[in-house]
Amino acid sequence: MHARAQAGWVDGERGMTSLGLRRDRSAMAARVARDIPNGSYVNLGIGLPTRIAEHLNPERGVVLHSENGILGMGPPPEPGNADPDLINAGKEPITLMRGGSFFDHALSFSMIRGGHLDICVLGAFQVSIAGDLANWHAGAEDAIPAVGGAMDLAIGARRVFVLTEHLTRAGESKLVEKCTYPLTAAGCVDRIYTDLAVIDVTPEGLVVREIVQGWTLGELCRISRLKLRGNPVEVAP
Amino acid sequence: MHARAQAGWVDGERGMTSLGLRRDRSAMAARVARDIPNGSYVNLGIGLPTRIAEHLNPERGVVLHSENGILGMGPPPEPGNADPDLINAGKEPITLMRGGSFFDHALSFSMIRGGHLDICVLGAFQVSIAGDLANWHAGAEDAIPAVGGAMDLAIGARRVFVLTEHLTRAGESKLVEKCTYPLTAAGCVDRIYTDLAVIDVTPEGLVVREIVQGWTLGELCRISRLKLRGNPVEVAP
Amino acid sequence: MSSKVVADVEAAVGGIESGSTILIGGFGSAGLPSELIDALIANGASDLTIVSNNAGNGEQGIAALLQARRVRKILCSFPRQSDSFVFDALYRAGEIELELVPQGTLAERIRAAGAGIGAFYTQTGFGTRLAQGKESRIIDGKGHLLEHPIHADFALIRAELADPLGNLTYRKSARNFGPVMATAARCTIAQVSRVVGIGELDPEAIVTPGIFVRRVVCTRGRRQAGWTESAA
Amino acid sequence: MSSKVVADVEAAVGGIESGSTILIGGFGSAGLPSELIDALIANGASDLTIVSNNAGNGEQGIAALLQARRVRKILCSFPRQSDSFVFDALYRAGEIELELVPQGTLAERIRAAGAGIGAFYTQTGFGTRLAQGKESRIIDGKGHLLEHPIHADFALIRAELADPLGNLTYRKSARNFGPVMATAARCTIAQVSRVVGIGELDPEAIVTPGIFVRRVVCTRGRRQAGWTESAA
Repeated sequence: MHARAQAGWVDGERGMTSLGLRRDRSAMAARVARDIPNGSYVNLGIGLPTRIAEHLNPERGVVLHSENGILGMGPPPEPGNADPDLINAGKEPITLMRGGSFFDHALSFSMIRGGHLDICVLGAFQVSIAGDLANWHAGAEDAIPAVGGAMDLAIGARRVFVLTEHLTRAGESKLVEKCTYPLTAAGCVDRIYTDLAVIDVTPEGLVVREIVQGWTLGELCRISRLKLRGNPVEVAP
Repeated sequence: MHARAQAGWVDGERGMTSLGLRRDRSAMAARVARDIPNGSYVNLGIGLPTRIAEHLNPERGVVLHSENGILGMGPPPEPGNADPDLINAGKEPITLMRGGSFFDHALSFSMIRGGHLDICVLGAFQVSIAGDLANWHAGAEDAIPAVGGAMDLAIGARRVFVLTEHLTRAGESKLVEKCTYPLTAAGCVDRIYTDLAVIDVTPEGLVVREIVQGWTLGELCRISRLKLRGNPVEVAP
Repeated sequence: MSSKVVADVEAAVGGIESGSTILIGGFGSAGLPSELIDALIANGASDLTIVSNNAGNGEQGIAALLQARRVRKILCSFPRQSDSFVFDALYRAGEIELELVPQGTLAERIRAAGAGIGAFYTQTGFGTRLAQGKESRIIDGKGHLLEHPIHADFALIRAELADPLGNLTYRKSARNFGPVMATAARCTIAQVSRVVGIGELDPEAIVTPGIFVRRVVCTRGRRQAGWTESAA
Repeated sequence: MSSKVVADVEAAVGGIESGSTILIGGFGSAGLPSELIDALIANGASDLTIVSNNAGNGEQGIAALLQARRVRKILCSFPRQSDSFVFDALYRAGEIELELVPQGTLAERIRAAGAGIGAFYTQTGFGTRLAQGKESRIIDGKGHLLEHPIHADFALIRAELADPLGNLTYRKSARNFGPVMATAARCTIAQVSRVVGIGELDPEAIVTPGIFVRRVVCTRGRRQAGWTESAA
C-alpha cells in the first residue's frame, strides 16, 4: 500500500479530536483497488475514484469503462501525445488498452443501466445508513445543477462503492442518518471507503469492517454522529 | 412496362364476369416501381413485392432495406455465388450494393419503427376501406401463426403500399368494408396496387386513380362488393 | 489475464441447466449457432424456454432441439416455414407453448433487457390480436402497447471473429440478432469462425464489446444450410 | 444518384429556422461539430431548443451560440463546468431554460425518438428531484420513471469519414452521441474530416448508415480544444 500517513485533525469547535492517523488519497484509492476482482468491468467516477486506476496492475485484467463510449481505457498519454478525440468522462486525455473498443452513448449506457458493470466507484457528498447516495448537487438552491452519468451509474452497476473522505472540510460527517442533499439514487451503495474506515451498507445499517490504526469504533461513531456497528479489523493507514 | 396481357376471368358461381384484361405480376411490380421516388429508402415485402426491385434502375438511387440488417440490398447473386450469410428477409440469397451496410436487428427495426423508411410495399389478404391491413394470418384458428416484421413495417414506414391481386383465387375481393382476417395494423395503408387498379386510401374511403383498360368503375365496384369512388385514368394492362 | 476462449462446444455450453431461458441468434440459418445447439442437445438440459426469430426448419438446429423434447416454450416472430414440420407437429399437439412476438418488438424487448429498460411503448401490434392481455396507451394520438424486456440465462450466438477478451465482429447478414442477444443474457456464449489475438480487432469496428460475452468457442466448419426456407 | 455532400457549412445549415429543436453532438469538445455551430450562429436562427450533453465552455461552440442569445432552452446532463460561465450567467439571470437530464436517460430518450419508441421506463432518477412531475411505476419491485423521446428538427454531429450516400464512421471517443442523434432528427447534418467514394467504407464497419443522414460537409481543419474542462 502506498499509504503516507498523515496526522489526524482537530476540530475544536465541534469537539472532535482524533488520536489516530488517516489514509491519504493514494492509500484510499489503493484500498479500493484491492477489492476489485481480477477481470472485472469497472467504471471509476470523476475525481478521486479515477486514481484507483493507478493501483490496478494491468496483469489483473480489470477492464475500465468510460461512459463516453470506451471500454479498455488506459492511462494518460505521454506528454504531447494527447488526442482530443480520446478523453475520459472527466474530459482528460487518456489512452486505449489493446483489446479496447469504442461505441456510442446508447450502448455505453446500456452497459451501465443493464447491469453489465461489475463495480462502479463514485464520490459522495453524503451516504445514508440505508445506502442512499447524494453526490450530484450540493443543495444550494442557486447552484448550477449538473448530473452527468451519476444517476445511471448509481442504479446500474452491480456493486456501487463510494470513495470519499469521512468528513467534509468543515468537519461534518459524510455518513448520515438521512441525506439532506438531493439524492443521486436511493439504497444504491454497497460499500464505503473513507480515509478512516471501510464500511458495508447492510440491511441492519452500516457495519464497519476495517478501521485505521489509532481509531476506535466509538470515536468513529462520535465523529460520524451515527451508531455504527461491527467488529472492525485494525489496519495501517 | 413489362405487361403481358392475360385474359380476364370468369367466376360463374359468383356471377362476376370480367370483360377486361388484367396486369400480370411483372406489370404489377413495375407499376409500383414507377411510384417510388428516386433516392428513396424502401422495404419490399416477401413475395410479389420483392419483384419490384427488378424494375428499379440502379441509377435511380433507390436504396433497399432488408429487415434482417441490410441497407443497399442488391439483386440475387450469379448461380453458384450464393453466400449463406447474405440473405434477404425471405431468406433468399442476395448481394450487397456498393455503399451498402450491415447492422443488427435493433438498428434495423429502429429504421422501420422510427419512420426512416420512405416506403414499404406489402402483400395483403385484405385491405379495408379505412386502410386497415390483414396480411399475416389467414384466420383459420388451427393455423400456425407467423408475423415476422409485418406489423413493424405496417406502422413504421412513412408510406405503406399494398401490392396484391384484386381477388383471391376463390374470386373474393381483397378490398373489404372491414377486415375479417386478423389485423396487421389499423389504418396503415396509403395506396393499393392490384392487377386491375391503383387505389388510394383517403379519409373519404377508397378512391380509384387508375383502372386497367376494359374495366369500368362500376364493374370494379361490383367484383369488389364495395362502393369505390374516383375518376380513374384508363391504363394499359 | 484469463481468456474467454474455451476448448470445445461441450465446455461452451457447460452449466446450462434445465428450466433455463436461452436466446438463440440467427435469422433462418444465417447467424444460427448450429454447433452450440447440437452441444446443447447433447448436454441434455430440458424444460427450456427458447427465444429466437424462427422455430427451426428441417430436422436440424432448433428443430432438432424441439424434436428432442427439450423445449417447453418458444418466443419467436416466424415459426411457420415451409419445412418447420417439427414445430408444427408439436404446436398442433399442444406440446409446445408459443409466444408470437413481432420481429421488431422481439429485437427491442431483448435490447431492453440488455439495456436495463424496465418496459417500453411501441405502436407495433396495437389494435391486433397480439395486443391481447397487454396494457395500451395513447401517446401523441397514436395507440401503443406496453412491452416488457426478455431477460435470459444464456445466449447462444454465432459471430465471425473474436479475441480472448470476448470482443466480436460478425459477417454480413449473419449479424442479425447476435449483438442484441449478447447484451441480454447472464451468460453469452459465442461460436466464431476464428479467434484472433488481443489488439487485432479494430477498436472502431468491434460490434459486440467483450463485456457482453462470457465464453467463446471456435467452430471452423460452418454448415451450409440450404435455401429452402420461404419466409421471414 | 445525387450526393448528400454539400459545398460548405453555410449550405449545410441552410433552412434551420428559428424555433427549431437541434441536437448537437459531442462530449466536451470531442465530437463537437464546431464549424456547424459557427455556421448556425451566422445563419441567424434564434429561439432554439438545444439538446447536447454540455452547455458549452469558454466562449466557443455552444457557449458562443448561447452568448449570441439564440437559445431559449437547453436539455443537457452536465451544464456546469469550470468554464461554463456563459451558460452560468444566463441561467442565473433566468434568461435560459434548463431541463437537466441524466446522461444515460438523455442518450436513451434521443434513441427512443430515432427508434420510434413511444416512451420507456428507467430506474435512473427514481426517488430523486429529477423525478418531479414524472410518472413512476414499480416494475419487478424497483421504482422506474416514465421517460419520453426527444425528437428534433435537426441534428448537428461530427464524424470522421463519410461517403456520398451519407454513411458515416467516427473517431475514438468522438463517436459519443453522434450515432444516436443521427437517428432522431428530421434532418441530420454531419461535418466530417474526409469524404470517400461510394464503396470505400467497409459495410461491416459503417456506424451510421446513410438512411439517417441528410447532409454531409467536409471540414478539414479540426479545432484543438484545450483540456481545461474538469467534469462530465
